[in-house]
Amino acid sequence: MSLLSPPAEEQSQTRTGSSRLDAVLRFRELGLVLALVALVAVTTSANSRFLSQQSIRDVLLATAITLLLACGMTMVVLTKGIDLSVGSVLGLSAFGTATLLSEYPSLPWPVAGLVGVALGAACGAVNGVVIAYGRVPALVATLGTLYVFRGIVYFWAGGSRVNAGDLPRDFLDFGTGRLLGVPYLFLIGVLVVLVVGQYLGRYRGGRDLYAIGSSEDAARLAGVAINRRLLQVYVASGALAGLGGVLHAARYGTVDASAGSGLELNVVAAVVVGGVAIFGGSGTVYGAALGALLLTVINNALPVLGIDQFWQRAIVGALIIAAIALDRLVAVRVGRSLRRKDSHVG
Amino acid sequence: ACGGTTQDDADDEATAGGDEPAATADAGGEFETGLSIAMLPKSVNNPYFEASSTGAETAVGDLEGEYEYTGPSDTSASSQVSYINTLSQQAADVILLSANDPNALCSSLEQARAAGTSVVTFDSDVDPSCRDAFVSQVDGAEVGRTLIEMMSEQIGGEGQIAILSATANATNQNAWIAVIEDELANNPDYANMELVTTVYGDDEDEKSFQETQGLLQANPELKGIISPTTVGIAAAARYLQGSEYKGQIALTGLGTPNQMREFVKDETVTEFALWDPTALGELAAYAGAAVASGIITGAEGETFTAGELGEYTVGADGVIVLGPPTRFNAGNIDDFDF
Amino acid sequence: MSAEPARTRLSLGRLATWDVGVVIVTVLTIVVAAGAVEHFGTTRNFGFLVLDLAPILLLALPMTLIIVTGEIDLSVASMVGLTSSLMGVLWNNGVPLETIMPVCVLVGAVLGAVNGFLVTGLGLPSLAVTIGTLALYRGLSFVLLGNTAVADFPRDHTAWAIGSIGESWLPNVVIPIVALVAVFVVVLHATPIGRSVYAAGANPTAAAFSGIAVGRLKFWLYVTSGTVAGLVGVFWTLRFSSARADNADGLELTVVAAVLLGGVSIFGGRGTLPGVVAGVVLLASLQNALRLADVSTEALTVVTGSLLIVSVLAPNLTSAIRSAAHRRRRPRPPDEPMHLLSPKRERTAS
Amino acid sequence: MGGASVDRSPNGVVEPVVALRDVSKSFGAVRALRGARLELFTGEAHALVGENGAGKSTLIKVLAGVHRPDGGTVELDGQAVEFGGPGDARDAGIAVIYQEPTLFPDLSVAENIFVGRQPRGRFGRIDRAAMRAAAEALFARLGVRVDPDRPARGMSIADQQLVEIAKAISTDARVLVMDEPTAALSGVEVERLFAVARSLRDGGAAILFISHRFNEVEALCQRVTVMRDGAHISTDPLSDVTVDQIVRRMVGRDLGALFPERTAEPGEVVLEVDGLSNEGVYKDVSFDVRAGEIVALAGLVGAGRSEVARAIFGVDARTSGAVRVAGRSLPAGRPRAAMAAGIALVPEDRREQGLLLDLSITRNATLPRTRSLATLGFLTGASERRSAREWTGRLQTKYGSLGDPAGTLSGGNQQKVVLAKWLSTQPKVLIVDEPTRGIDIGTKAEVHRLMAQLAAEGVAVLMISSELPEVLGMADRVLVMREGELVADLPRAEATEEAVMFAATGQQEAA
Ligand SMILES: Nc1ncnc2c1ncn2[C@@H]1O[C@H](COP(=O)(O)OP(=O)(O)OP(=O)(O)O)[C@@H](O)[C@H]1O
Ligand SMILES: Nc1ncnc2c1ncn2[C@@H]1O[C@H](COP(=O)(O)OP(=O)(O)OP(=O)(O)O)[C@@H](O)[C@H]1O
Ligand SMILES: [Mg+2]
Ligand SMILES: [Mg+2]
Repeated sequence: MSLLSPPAEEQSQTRTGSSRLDAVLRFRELGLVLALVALVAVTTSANSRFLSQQSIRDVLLATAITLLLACGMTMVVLTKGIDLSVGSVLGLSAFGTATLLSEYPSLPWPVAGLVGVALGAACGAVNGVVIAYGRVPALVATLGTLYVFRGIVYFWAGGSRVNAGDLPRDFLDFGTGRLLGVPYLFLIGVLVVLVVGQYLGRYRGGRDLYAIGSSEDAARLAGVAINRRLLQVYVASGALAGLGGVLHAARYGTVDASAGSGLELNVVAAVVVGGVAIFGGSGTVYGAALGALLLTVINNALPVLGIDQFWQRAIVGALIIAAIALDRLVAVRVGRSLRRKDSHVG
Repeated sequence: ACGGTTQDDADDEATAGGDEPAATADAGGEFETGLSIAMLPKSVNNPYFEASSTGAETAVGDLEGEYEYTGPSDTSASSQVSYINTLSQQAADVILLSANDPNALCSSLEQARAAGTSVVTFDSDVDPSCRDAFVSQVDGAEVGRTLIEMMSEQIGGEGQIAILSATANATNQNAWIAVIEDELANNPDYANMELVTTVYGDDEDEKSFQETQGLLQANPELKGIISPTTVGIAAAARYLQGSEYKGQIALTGLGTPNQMREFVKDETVTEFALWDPTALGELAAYAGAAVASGIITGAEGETFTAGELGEYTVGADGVIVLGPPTRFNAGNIDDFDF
Repeated sequence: MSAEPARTRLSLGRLATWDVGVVIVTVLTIVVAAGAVEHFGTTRNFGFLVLDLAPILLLALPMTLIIVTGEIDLSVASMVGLTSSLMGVLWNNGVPLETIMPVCVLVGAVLGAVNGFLVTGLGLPSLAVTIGTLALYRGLSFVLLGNTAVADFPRDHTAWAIGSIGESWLPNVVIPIVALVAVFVVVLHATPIGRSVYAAGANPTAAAFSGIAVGRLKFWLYVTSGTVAGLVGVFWTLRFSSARADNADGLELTVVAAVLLGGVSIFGGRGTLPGVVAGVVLLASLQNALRLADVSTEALTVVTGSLLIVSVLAPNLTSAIRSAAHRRRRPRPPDEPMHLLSPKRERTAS
Repeated sequence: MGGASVDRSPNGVVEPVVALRDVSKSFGAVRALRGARLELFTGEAHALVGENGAGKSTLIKVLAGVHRPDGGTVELDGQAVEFGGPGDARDAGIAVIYQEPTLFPDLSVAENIFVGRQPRGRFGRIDRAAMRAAAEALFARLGVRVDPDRPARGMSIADQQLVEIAKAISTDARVLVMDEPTAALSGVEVERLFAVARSLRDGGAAILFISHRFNEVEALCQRVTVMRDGAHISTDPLSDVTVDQIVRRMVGRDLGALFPERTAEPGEVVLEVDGLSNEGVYKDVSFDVRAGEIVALAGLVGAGRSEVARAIFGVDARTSGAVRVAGRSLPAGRPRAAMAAGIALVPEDRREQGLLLDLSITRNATLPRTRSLATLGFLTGASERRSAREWTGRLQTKYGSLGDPAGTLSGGNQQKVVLAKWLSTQPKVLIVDEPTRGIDIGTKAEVHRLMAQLAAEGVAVLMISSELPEVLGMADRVLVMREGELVADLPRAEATEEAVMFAATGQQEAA
């Protein structure tokens, strides 16, 4: 029944698809970088102070915390999940850390920081168990814990707040301090991005997340330990939100029960703008980081450009839509070109 | 007295009088005991209202009433409506309310009053027709004048200034800002000062922080910031403290001593002002009890005694003013704890 | 394995469980609360309750259909805000209310159509799109009205919004609510359109292969969602007699929570409207009762969140436990005589 | 009598590598397996046959650790084992190609093959170059060319199946299980697959092969196990049994002819396809189908047949050309218009395109007809259930209850539900794309009879099939497509195996 001659040796030529795909993916992040550069250029030409040291530092500081949460969110979204509780977790951890430090001023702040991270990880573990073992859809579970964790902070805080004056000096200094002009917080954010990026790109555990998000059934059949991975992912997201909370406390000094409210949608927005597919399986943490940076820069640039404050939200919204529309456009293009060359017997 | 946070409106006044349940002031009358008095703040997780609540609780204790502190966790008018309905359902005698919106609460307040609940607003008013009395922390004009005066002192009466406010709709904020604008336009002492912009931090720490940052970037010539909100001034101070602008930019406004102590000590902030929120709550509770006991009806000229705070007189539109704001600086800040 | 009656009964039971469960829990909650919480069982309180749940229930109707098709609309609250702002601006400009109200509903429909176009025309994921329009519409509503509030709406209109039918305690809004609920229930559960909605959610490709214009269907659902949001915007404005840019801020999550509590699957293809109505009523009456019982706001928040999780977790757990128990109780398979041709036999033989 | 397998054991070991003993498994009230048995020896290729829903896939899922059996044991090298999940089975050397491709659409082909087993370099980092090279080597071994870097999304079913095969052979498993791996493949790929399977078998692996195609079973296997209703019926060396015997054991009765006699005279032209083109996929396809005629559309996988069918039905766009039903032109891209004109399309991928797996059988079977089943525009459910019962009954579909999700049916019964769904619309033009893929022989004969009956009733039937015997057995006329072009229109008399192959490949048969 042999109908065709055996394939010619054309192995050498099979790489074309990869380079095109890579080019496109690189283009995705390049697009973000270009948008960033353009925005900064325009803003700077309108007001040269935008590129002053102080101003850059402000942007970096403002990005740092979103960066952490975006890393966690990227991992979660890659598995086709979502973590809407990050804002509440951040609030819980920020308040917990600040309270701890204000009540035990002699405690070294890194210890309190670890407690904050652990608190976040514990919240993440709750999400993870409910999602992985309780089979509750992530959106439902984390929407629930968004309320629960926030309720707990309210409960704990009552109407009280921790003021900067109650916190140890060195902790606050850490919040604004910098190394070679770069804020510590931003360095932490970048470090986390790099570590998570490596993990997602080059380690089996990270690739498993893509596999789960791409097709959970297939992942199960391929022997991926889905439940364990999901648990890990939500713990990681929680821990990063916890770390975010610690940094939040250090940076703002004043912490009340509403810290981080409504942050979740910003983080999701950053991740989406960064090209992470909301339905799992594709995207990189670098893109998400650029998305976070872009959104922060916009937030900082609009007032500088003298654009009415009321327009800011509208512009951010439009930008989110533009970003996903762009992704879609690229995906359609790639899809079309892949389809053309989809012939398997040489 | 001046209208404080609400615009004078003769018509409203007239209808208000007409709508009210038949009540006549009994100036010398005794406070009733056993009144159930509830305080409904803008939101419950705010230390400022916590302090007010402490004061109100003391007063209610003195009056041998029942006290409750309840409210939403977000600062929206619609959530407050649910709480007003609940309180009127529970047949509370007095609601002490700090309103998130001057109008949105009116219909439910009217229903509550129709059911026999007395409504006294404090801190942030509603339309005068929907409440019995308003306990203003200070005379609105007085606050505005104090703020601009402090700023002028700190920047030497010359240069650009900006305002960092709370939410865009906050009644009291907008009234004070109007006074500041008016002073700048008409008072020759401030002829060399210019208000460049007003931004809104929504009474959120982060937002206020970022808005401060934006202000300084957008306005390189800026000399000072007035933030007539406790959240805003603390966030702005915190930003200035960690930035190169520390000591370059004057910051004043309304803040609590506990929150600001650190910034005054390290000279980020020279002087700011506030009234005593505890006393405000206490006065509100007495005013509420006075209304419920028929001692006052909210008509101009009526008087009542608010425990140790002394005697107060109801002004036009049912406004009762606590007193002038206190200024806090390195010299006196350690004398206060709230 | 032909049709066994036992199996039929079982599957019917399985289908009915969720809705009936939510309804029962809701009724129980109301009965218990009426007995245990002072002031809860009064007609006046029920009036308040209905007013409180009206916007959530109305928004939940189209949201249910959208979620059943496997999409989501997070921009509903922002559409409410934007139509509310628009109402204020138009009123400020002297447009009569009789014109304003239909215009606002129409604009709501247009806003929904924009969502619909982005989702179906461009094929973008609805979660991301509507997070975008959530920000966009809210931003535009601030652009329209800024920090001002418009409050001088005519009294007869605002009074209608909170008023009651005749002498009864039933608020006027009950009429449009009942009408809309009835329409949505019939459409979803007893018409070809409803069947298409489920099909589109269960498998859009197969639905398209069955002649269902999935894109068009979803588009119109978004338009419906916008239209209802426009209606709610008008109602909200009149009820609070206050047009403000931040009206209904954050309501979208409450609506989604209520829909999910009602047993609608976030993945589409599953859920019923009676369940959703019960879910909304449950959430609202529980909050109302707890507030009356002087339970703090914090507890309300925690209860809402836990309820949401438990509502999905509980059925999962019970079925897991049931199957575990089943496995433990399973009878040992009878020892069948070894088949003549079995290779096992060969092994022993050799 | 089973001594044959002992002889074939290369090292004289008589213990089976894998044995499933008295395995039972229920899904709710459905008893998928009741005392099923199976033994695999090294160096043998073993066929597992049975009707749709006999429990074959379920049995291998137990073997693969996907399902935990309710009773019975799985033995590896004589030791009872309990797999916690598919990973355990894989680690034990069992590789499975599942009936339905299970790829990760977003991952590259290479990663799809190596998920969880990616070659690692320093610091445990994944060595992408090594992974790509290994994937290329695998495809070279299969003699196909697939770009290891492309994502799996958008691959044709055949390509997906090839990746599955590459995945399975990449583990160098001791046991290779293939659940209908050839259903989507054309002859040449099947040949290559068998070549690889034989070499694995000769290298000492045990092969379990599930198929409904007996010629393939005969080409590859030494022994055959027959299952019926979840139970073991028989195991024999293939040389000892005839196809007829096997079929009788499978269905529990004698089977009539696979292809029915047909004498219908074609009537008027019902379906006209005129110059249909879609950039880059197919071009200028023109043909017509008469009432009462069965026209087969043959060609190699990827020739563009399904695309043409989809464009006729209107689910896919077309760049130019016209489709007419009974002289009336159909608008492009409007399936509902096509349905109104009397076209029905039974799509090739039943899980993706044919069924709503989570919804009930009733909903699936009545979906295209909700409007006509409604009274005054309202549906109460009763009419839908009646219709569903009638049509699934006509097709002898096996199910627990009509309310069960369609996804719980066996592959063949799922296909019957799709057929029921479309036949219930009583179409004038019936387009069937691979109508008997994955269907057991008994049902296949039924489907064929049904198609013949429909044609006799005056329905114009367009049948796309990759199975040559089916094409030749059923069609009045055979159209052949090659690389997107219609290259031959052979009347029944001229349609021989050679002629169709020649047209499909554009060259004379090589060997
Ligand atoms: N996950 C499941 N849930 C419920 N029932 C199931 C499930 N999987 C299989 N079944 C049922 O078990 C029986 C055996 O199915 P199985 O898929 O093993 O058949 P099969 O022999 O592979 O058939 P085919 O040749 O059609 O693939 C069928 O009645 C099927 O409906
Ligand atoms: N879902 C799809 N995504 C991407 N490409 C596809 C898809 N379906 C088909 N193709 C490609 O379109 C072309 C025509 O495919 P089509 O399915 O029509 O072929 P066919 O002759 O019907 O083969 P088959 O027997 O596989 O159905 C081929 O190049 C095929 O690879
Ligand atoms: Mg099978
Ligand atoms: Mg095909």
